[in-house]
Amino acid sequence: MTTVVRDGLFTVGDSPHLVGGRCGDCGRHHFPLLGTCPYCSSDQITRAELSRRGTLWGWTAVTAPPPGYLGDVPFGFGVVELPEGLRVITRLSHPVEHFTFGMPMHLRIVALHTDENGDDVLTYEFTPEAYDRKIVPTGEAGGGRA
Amino acid sequence: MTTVVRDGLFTVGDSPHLVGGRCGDCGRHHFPLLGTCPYCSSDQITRAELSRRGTLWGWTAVTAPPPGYLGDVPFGFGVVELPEGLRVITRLSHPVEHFTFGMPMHLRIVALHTDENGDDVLTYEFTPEAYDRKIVPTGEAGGGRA
Amino acid sequence: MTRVEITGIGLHPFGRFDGTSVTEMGVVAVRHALADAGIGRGGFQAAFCGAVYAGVAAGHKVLDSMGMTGMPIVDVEAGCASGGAALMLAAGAIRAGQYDTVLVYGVEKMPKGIIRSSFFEPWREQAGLAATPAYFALRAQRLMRESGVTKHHLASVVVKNRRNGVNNPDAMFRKDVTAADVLASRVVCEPLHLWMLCSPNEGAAAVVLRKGSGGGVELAAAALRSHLPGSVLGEATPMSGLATDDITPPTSLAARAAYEEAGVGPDELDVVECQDTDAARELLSYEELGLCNPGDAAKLVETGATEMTGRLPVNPSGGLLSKGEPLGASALGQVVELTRQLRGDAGPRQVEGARLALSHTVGRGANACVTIIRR
Amino acid sequence: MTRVEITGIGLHPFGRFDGTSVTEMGVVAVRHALADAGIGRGGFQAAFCGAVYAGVAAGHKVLDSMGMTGMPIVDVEAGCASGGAALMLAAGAIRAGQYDTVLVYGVEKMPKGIIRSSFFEPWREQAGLAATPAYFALRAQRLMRESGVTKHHLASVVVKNRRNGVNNPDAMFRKDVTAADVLASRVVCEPLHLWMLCSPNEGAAAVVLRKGSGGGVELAAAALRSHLPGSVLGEATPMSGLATDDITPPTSLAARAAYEEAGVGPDELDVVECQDTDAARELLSYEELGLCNPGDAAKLVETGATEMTGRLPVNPSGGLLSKGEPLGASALGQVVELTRQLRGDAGPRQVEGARLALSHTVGRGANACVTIIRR
Ligand SMILES: [Zn+2]
Ligand SMILES: [Zn+2]
Repeated sequence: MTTVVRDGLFTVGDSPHLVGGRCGDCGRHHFPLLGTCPYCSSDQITRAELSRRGTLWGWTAVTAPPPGYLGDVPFGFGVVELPEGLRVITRLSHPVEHFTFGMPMHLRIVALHTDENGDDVLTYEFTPEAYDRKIVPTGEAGGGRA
Repeated sequence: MTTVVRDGLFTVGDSPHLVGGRCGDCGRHHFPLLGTCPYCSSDQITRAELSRRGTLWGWTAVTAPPPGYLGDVPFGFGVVELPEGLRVITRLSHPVEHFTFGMPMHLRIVALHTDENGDDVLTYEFTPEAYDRKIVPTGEAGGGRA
Repeated sequence: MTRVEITGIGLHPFGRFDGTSVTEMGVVAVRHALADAGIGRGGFQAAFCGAVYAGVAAGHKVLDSMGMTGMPIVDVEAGCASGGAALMLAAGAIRAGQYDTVLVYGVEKMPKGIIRSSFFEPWREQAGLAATPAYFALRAQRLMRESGVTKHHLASVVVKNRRNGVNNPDAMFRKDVTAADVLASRVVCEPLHLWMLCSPNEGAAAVVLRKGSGGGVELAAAALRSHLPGSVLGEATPMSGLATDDITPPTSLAARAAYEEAGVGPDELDVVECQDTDAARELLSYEELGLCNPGDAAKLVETGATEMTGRLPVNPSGGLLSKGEPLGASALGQVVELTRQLRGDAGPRQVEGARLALSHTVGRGANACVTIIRR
Repeated sequence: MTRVEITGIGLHPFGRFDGTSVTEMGVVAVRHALADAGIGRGGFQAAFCGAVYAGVAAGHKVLDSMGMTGMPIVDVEAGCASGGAALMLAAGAIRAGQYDTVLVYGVEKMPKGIIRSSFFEPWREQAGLAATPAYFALRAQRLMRESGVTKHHLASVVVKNRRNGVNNPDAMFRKDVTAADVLASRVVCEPLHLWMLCSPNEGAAAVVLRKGSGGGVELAAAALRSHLPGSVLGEATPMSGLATDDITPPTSLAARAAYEEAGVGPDELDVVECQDTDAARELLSYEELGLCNPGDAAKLVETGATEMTGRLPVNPSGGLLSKGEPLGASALGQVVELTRQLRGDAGPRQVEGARLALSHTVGRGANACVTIIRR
């Protein structure tokens, strides 16, 4: 059995999507879906399934468990830019040493940890197009330029 | 073995006392002992063992455990006025139904509960002169005038 | 002096809203207040938010989720008087010429049950002395002794406020009760029964203040004061105090400052919203606010003066006894109610012809805030 | 406009003080500030206290334990800018004619380790997205990309601030470090190493403001601003933002307002204290405050301009990297340092002839505060 980290954040299945909103007044997108546009205050919001593909805008690796997090470390963390004109904070697949600015990325749904009922808790992450469906080795993170 | 709810609040033994402070500038007393006079801001404070005897100024009974309290309920709660010109918030012996305004009271040291080391945790309370060293029945509280 | 006007009011009902975040409640109140003022994004230059237990950046999250940030946003805490403190600061900033229009709001989502806060040191908790209702009970007992108040007077305050609350769709409790019902409810701390105590709960309220051009409802005074040293049963709940009854309580300090600022006296008031954390607190407020002489609270309530039909209705909204108390929002909730009263928009709980109104909150800190509005 | 002067300053050292309560630290700072201003009880008419994690009534407890209550006391929260917000409100109230003298103080006793706060929603915590240092790291990575900053530039900021901190007896860390030491410290989130991050800690700071008569140190500006909507890596840390780099950050908004209020420009400054939560944050502040052109932070640091021997020393106190960051107190700690600098009382870390100074904090909310003082 599986459960999701929060209802309504994303769709699951073969072709998962993040679920955001599109503002009927200013036309801009946001994520997660809100009742009010976070850029112009309009309440003319329609649900929008966001593009599965985007480009890498920034990345690092989290090496110690943040507050409230029960999964493994290290894990990738960064920002992916979507064609809707949106930058999204996201987990990234790890390792991150071959990441580059503007690298094509795509969405996948992954298990965070197992909850008290034995269910896998699912969340979203982005992974380089090249990595998908491959088993990748774990290793040290390296997001900056030394 | 015993321990105290806070060091320096009271002396123990046959003739226990609350430990307060006397201000060298305004001459007023306070409890517990502080480094600064809570009435005039002076730091000319000397430790003062307060009178064991006072009079009852107000009382009620606490019927549900307050936050962080591990002892039994109900218990008496009120204010005793000391000859030093001080009113002190205090636990009172229970029951409270025969309490009257101005009733003579005196200090005693009692056990609150047993801590994780098996030690009795001691605190102070006031009890009517007449009640001391007697076993008193428990019963319903009654502090107000109906 | 610059005239400060209330040009918008908004409320999220007070109650329990399990699926709703404190931010979402704030958005509802702010949205209504801005719409009422006829302004949107860019229509205000600063924002002050009263919040006590809502966590860091409580006020910011509300405006952030509305896409309305950019201006100064300050979260303000002064216990039960937080909203009043925010109002005072906003009015001061307008008078200083810093801003023309300021959004003031308050939000709260109180934990259920007795509030565990850092207010009491650990040893006081362990000794059972963090018993908030016991302090209220002792204060009630002393008032009964000094002002001839009986449990029946206390019950009658509850009956009055709950009856008023029936007509307030934003209140948490909207059922008439009888004095017998009140006295039959469980004793929490003698002399206070359960129904004599208000419920900490959830809600939000918002007010838009503007540099005035005349007309409309004026914020004539907003005064905040803390307690003077030495009172053992003051809202500061120290562990000891002086053996004297001559220490002026913070409510009286704030009331005097507010009457002076507004240039009015208590006998000119048409309607009052006051702090009824417990029934005795309302009666004590009558005396501390100068609505009656010291010692005459019981007499005032016996005359029926503070009923809806009396000469000075108190808590037409139903008070905290009907609405519950969302700390950061409650003071502004009173101002929203009184603005409705002065606009003649209070529907079935309208105090006819109300032109001068006073609101009052007091609590932890200790802090008391008194606000006077008029048209 | 009314001139507002800083007539008293006081500090409790920043660090870890296990046996000392947050209230006791506040008392030390307030006592020093009042003594410095030559006033006592009754010498100030209002008090504003910056506090983030110190719990309800944090400011009240300080004055309560000194027997100094009675006036309005307001606790103010605006994240890292809390003390700056308190200063802004106090100055506004003096300019509005509400008070002649106001006590402003900040207190904090941060929990050790990563701060668990209500800032993030539960699902974000569960998904590992409440990783505060990761946001700092991404911000650093983008600065490196856009401004030619390298890890060596980051290390040199740490070396500079730690060297300055050696001369500050109120700082938590007082040992010189080398760039090699910094780069050898553990990677927290690439590109940030442990020693490039400041430590949340404990402390208190206090400032007395007075309606000015000329002379002394003037508070020329205190501006608070929140973030504009849309920036994904702004201190508000939303879950998404717009794909644009054109959103003005809150620090720039506050800086522009402060320069305008004071009637000065960044090229006239003699000394700066700025937010160095992490080493990259200091470099970003150079650009956002206008100390250099956008993209030139690396160049500015290479010239040595911000060293003690340079043309514009930044963080002569050692910055947060040496002092640690007690949120409610840190902004006022900067103002205390800069007042010492302008008085010529900064001892071995004195910036010679300093007459115009700027302080800057930014953080959760998001909020940024910029203060300008001069003599
Ligand atoms: Zn929009
Ligand atoms: Zn004294």
